[in-house]
Amino acid sequence: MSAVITKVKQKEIAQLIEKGKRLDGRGLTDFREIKIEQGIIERAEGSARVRLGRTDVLVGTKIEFGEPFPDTPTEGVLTVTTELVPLASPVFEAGPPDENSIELARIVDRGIRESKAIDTEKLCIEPGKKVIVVFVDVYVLNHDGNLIDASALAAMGALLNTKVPNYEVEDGEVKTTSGHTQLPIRRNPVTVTFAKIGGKLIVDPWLEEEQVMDARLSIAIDDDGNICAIQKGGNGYFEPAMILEAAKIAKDKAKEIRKKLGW
Amino acid sequence: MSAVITKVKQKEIAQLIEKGKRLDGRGLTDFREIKIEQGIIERAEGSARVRLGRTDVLVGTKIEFGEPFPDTPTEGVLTVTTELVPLASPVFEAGPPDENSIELARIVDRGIRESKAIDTEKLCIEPGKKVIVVFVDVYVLNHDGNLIDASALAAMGALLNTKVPNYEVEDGEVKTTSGHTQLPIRRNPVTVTFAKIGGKLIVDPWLEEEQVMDARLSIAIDDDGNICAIQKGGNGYFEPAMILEAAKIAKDKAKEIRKKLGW
Amino acid sequence: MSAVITKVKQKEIAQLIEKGKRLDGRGLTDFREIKIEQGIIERAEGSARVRLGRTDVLVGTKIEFGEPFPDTPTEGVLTVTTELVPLASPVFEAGPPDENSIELARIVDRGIRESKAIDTEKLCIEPGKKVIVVFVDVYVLNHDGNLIDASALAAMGALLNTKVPNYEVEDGEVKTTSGHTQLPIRRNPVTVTFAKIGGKLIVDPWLEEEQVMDARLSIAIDDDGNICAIQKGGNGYFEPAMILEAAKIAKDKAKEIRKKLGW
Amino acid sequence: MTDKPEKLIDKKGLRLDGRKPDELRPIKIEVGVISNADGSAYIEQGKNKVLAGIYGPREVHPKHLALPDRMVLKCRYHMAPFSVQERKSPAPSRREIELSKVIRESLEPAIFVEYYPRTMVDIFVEVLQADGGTRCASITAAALALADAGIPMRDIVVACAAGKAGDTIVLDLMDEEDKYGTADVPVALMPNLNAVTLLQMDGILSYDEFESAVNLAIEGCKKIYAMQKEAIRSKYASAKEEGEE
Amino acid sequence: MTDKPEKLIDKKGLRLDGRKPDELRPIKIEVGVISNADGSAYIEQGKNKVLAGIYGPREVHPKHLALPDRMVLKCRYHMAPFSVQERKSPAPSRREIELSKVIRESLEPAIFVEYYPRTMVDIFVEVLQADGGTRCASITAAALALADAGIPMRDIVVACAAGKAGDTIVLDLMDEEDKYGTADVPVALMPNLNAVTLLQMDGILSYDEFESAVNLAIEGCKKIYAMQKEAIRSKYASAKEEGEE
Amino acid sequence: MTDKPEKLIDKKGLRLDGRKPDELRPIKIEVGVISNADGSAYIEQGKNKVLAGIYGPREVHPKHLALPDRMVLKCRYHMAPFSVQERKSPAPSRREIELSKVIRESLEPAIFVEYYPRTMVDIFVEVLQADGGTRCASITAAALALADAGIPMRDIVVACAAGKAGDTIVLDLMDEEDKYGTADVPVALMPNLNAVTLLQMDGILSYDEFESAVNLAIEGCKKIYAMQKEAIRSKYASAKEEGEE
Repeated sequence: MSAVITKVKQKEIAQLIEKGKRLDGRGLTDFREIKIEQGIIERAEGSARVRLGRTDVLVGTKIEFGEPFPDTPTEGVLTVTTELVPLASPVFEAGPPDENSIELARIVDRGIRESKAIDTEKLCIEPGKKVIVVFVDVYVLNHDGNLIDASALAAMGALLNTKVPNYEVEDGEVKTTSGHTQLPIRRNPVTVTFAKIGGKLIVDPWLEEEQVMDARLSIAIDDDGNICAIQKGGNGYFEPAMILEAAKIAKDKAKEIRKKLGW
Repeated sequence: MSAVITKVKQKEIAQLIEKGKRLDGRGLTDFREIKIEQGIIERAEGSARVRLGRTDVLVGTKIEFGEPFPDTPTEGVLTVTTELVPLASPVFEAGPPDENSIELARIVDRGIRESKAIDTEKLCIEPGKKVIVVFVDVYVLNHDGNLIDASALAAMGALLNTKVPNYEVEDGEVKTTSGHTQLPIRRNPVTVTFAKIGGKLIVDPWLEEEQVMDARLSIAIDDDGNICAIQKGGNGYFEPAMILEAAKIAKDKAKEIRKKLGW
Repeated sequence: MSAVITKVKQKEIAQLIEKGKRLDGRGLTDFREIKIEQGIIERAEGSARVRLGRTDVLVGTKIEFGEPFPDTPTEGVLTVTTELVPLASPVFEAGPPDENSIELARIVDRGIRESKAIDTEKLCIEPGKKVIVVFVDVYVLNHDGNLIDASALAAMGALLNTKVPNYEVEDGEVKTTSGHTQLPIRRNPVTVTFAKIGGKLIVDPWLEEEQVMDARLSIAIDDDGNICAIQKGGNGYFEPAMILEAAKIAKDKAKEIRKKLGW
Repeated sequence: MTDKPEKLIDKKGLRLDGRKPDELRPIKIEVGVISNADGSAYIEQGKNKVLAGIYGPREVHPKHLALPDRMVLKCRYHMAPFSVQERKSPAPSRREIELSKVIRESLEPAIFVEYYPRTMVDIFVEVLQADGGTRCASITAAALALADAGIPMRDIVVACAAGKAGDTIVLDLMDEEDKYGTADVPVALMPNLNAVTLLQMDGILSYDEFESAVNLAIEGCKKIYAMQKEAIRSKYASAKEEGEE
Repeated sequence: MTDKPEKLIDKKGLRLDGRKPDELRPIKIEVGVISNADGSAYIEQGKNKVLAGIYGPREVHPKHLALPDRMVLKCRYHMAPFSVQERKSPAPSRREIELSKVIRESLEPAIFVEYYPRTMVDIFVEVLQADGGTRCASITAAALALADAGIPMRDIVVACAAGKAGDTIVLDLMDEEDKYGTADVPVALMPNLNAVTLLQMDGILSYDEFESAVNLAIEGCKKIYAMQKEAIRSKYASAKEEGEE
Repeated sequence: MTDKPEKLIDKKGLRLDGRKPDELRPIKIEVGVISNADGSAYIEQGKNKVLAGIYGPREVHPKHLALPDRMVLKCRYHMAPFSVQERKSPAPSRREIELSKVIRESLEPAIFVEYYPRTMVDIFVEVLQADGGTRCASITAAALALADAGIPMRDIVVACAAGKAGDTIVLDLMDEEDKYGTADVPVALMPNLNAVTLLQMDGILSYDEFESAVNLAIEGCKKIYAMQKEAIRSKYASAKEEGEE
């Protein structure tokens, strides 16, 4: 995109925001409409598709048996990957994950991990040897801005309907048996992302807003309203007061979303 | 190659074929001269070099002990790789295998696998734990067209003289002992490749014919004259009647080759 | 760098050398000042930093427990890697090691291995199953010529202060216990690198000399004055007599360095 | 993992999922489902769920691959890690690389590639769930996505497999028939031109069985072709309605 | 591996290494340490040993990435294999790729990128030894290296973490506090502009705790900022002395 | 795997394969064996079977690597997976990368690289079977392939190793002598110019032993050089005959 057009658009968007308005008619702290469908991929142990406006993210979970990390021998393993497949946007390219894809995966991972959303102690089969491994694969189908919040929601949505197959241990090897139990989920963190445009904070930026924003701030909030993960992004900065303001708004928005979803 | 030259050449080759002739004097369904040498790489467990005109392919096999695939716990493992080394053609490049190399490997693999050429059940050492792994490495030394048929022949030629070292199992580990047995081969599939040029089918296209062909069709035929694998390639199409015609010719040509080689 | 400038510089440097002089004032067989600091990375099992003039190389060693190579079941494993990180020179690029980096690692490795510097038999825990693995990671911090000699010295410097943690074997698994012993070192090889410029040999070429040299010769000498590894590099050649002359000088220089360092 | 079933065809001649030998699985097709793409389509065929998207005609990247007399066609067939029983690594497998090639070569004969020289068209296929026959479902969806993108074509390519389960020639093999059946013959067709653009075969068939399988697959293609046409019509209709509102 | 300590804060309110909650680890800074680089700096903070070097402004490579109105800023954060307890593979990990990005984005707000259009500046950070808080030490060193290279900047960026160990909000977490503490909040600051250019958080904090941690981290940044200024001054001074000799 | 032999030299002073210390293995050389290549040669030396091919002078790819005053020389030494006892992965190993470099640097001194500026010559070496001394066999074959391609050269490079097996200095080490011997000294030579273009050493040798080994290797090179000349002559002769027919 030409840098000149971006500056014109940036000015236009910033002027609107100055008046408390946005191009798509939302208020500054409004999310786009959130739609969530769960359990739609039968082959996956859990799945959820979240649409945040036109942003469209599918998450599938898979369960495997594997080894724990040496420093947490009694805990199951969580692995989050994201794929920004070229189907989803003209700016995504096939190939190994780039820094944006890796950052997205690590933000989603951090929200789940730091809030202790999964009761990983219950995923231990044999301390130091065998544990349950939970793969959370984030698959972006259409990118129209704020992949972070959509992906974090879809990941939790998928974990909430993830089934762990029953198993038995025989000669040190784990074999699945019939039936399953629900993956033990303790917390439902919700991530709220802000963009700073023209000195103002807005919530849930869509693609055009992301293209002109100065900086980005994502805050994950747990069920008790505590902050459990933060990531600043982008080439701009935040004044300390604005950070504290964002933290307060995030708490409210997370509560609102959790209520809406019945989490 | 310039697209203009290709079109001129395409026309010339097609006009000849229209008259039932080919640039190198062959009839439409004639193979080039086939030469096969077996057992020429002493370090390999099996080997064969096939020359199809100036096309030159060397295949070596190696035997290892390894784990079976989870869904076939009582069967040995077959692994086919091809290397289109840059020595063999100005259009081959060093590096990881490209789509042409991978397709070639998978066609050769399919002919062997689907015809059940190897008695893989006899390659099981301990069900679910230890089996014999057969590596078939296809090494193209000079590319003058129809790598598929040359590679498939060389692969079977190498398998036919592959020796499996004797072994004993001790404490769950397999150790080779002195002596060896022959790799158990049940079937000798032969692959016949067609090119469609100017609406006509020809057999065993050489390089210039491949450069101008509309589409390619490879058909593997087993010892009983059954079809055991097919692959269409190229950016053109076949009328259904032409496919059936090719299947009939393939049956005859495979019989002819099998006879010539004493398979 | 422009080829023209190089030729002018080459002539200038060669004319000086013809008179027995060098741009930085050294005699033809003088090393630059050698500074060595050992044990400076506490997290590493051993470490040393060598400065050869402005060339600056840091080596850290790590100890792991692993499997021996099949053909040396009773010996520990030595693994040398080099990283030419882009911090160290405008001509180094991030990414997998290139041919220069790999050659450097293999020359350092060869000097240690062929002189039998490490008593690898003492690193065997259980023959064929468990041995001590010594990682020698060569990290170039500033490249001002003759990385080979600086890296070889730093590697030996790091090995000489490498500590092997005490361990016990339980159920086939090796666990570290408190305390440690010194890595068993038997020999202190020293590598001496020559450049051929204008038909003359010089010792320890710095960057500008390397840029204009015809060819390079590196000779590792053990404690008894025997030759234990050689590598010729560069696009030029050596007359046989010059090779023998270099071997004699290398013996003297290695003795000198070993004395200076108290090895 | 699903265990090997005792029989693929029961006494009544019906298949594991109750289908007759020449019966297709339930199919659902939608066109225009990815707002960012220039064209897109979604297909469910049995439990297969496949999304196809088109970007282009656009600038060739990298530039030196541009062709003076035609467009460059690229295709990437890719499976989501959660689309299959055992989690699939996101890195492209050898199978995915081969299928990307044969899918591209099954679509290219339909495209007037000479209409847009020096451009590139990207076909992206994402298998969200796999249930046997993903390559055919991918071709069917990708051809619709190309139509949705307005790429000029001779015909809409459509694909369907036939094969042999037990002793019976069957249409549109599901996962278990694919795994435990005797042969699988995926076919892609331009129905109006009677032109086969994809043909593969795994397994063992006599000449006569092969002939039957090809003919059955072609019949299947023609049935799905009607659904493709309907999907395009219904997208147009709804677009028109929206326009009239 | 270090075992989990019983308590991170003792009865006297002191930390494992004897520090008070709002006390920094010992810090040593040197500027101009790599002769090949256009700018460089070295920092020791506790047992962290970090080297940062700058190359540029130089030609953009590959050329097509050049921007007409600004410089391209690149950053590579990399750990030596021997910098941590378990040997680290030299290939860049996902963590290193993320940190390269956030470090770059913490420095970019300070740089007048528009002064050198069509050029590239490379920031190379090498962690020689890691002890908790390497990203902050990296930012502090890289900002000095940028200054040493003469890259025009609005301010010197400085970074420091605060967090929660046991029930206490503490400054500049060391390895054990990072691993076994309740939360870690790394912050980068342009002190003269009161602008936060890096903010991350791991762990769980109430709003009030978060506010305290951010404020404490900012205090820490300001103390280190003074040391940065001193390090530049002393390099200038010694350069001047050398010049006068 | 071959077990370690008890002695490398027997009481009569003969080697495992019956050779005298200064005796070469049987050598067979053919020139012009790959029809696609611009030049090619095949060598068997003991059980070594090595194929070398030349492409060029041709356009430099990628273009920006072209040099205004000389040709670019590239070399790829590669082993077939089945060339050694344990199957070798097709990906280039560190050893192969090093050998590609030293082989290139052993051939480059012979080539008038300034005759073809802005071009590239590719040397491809494929080891079909390895038996100790593949780098020397590769150089010998590649030099012939260069000659066959008509690349202008000062001399034909030839290579041979000497070394120490037991207490004896021996010529042209085979696999077991390479593995279990005391030292290996591969040497490449331009015989007419008395110029050593490759020199490596593994093992331990006194200065005097080293001198003997180098001299013996040079003698070996000269013998093989005669065979190279003969191979070229016989190719020319047969080409001439064909022309006369």
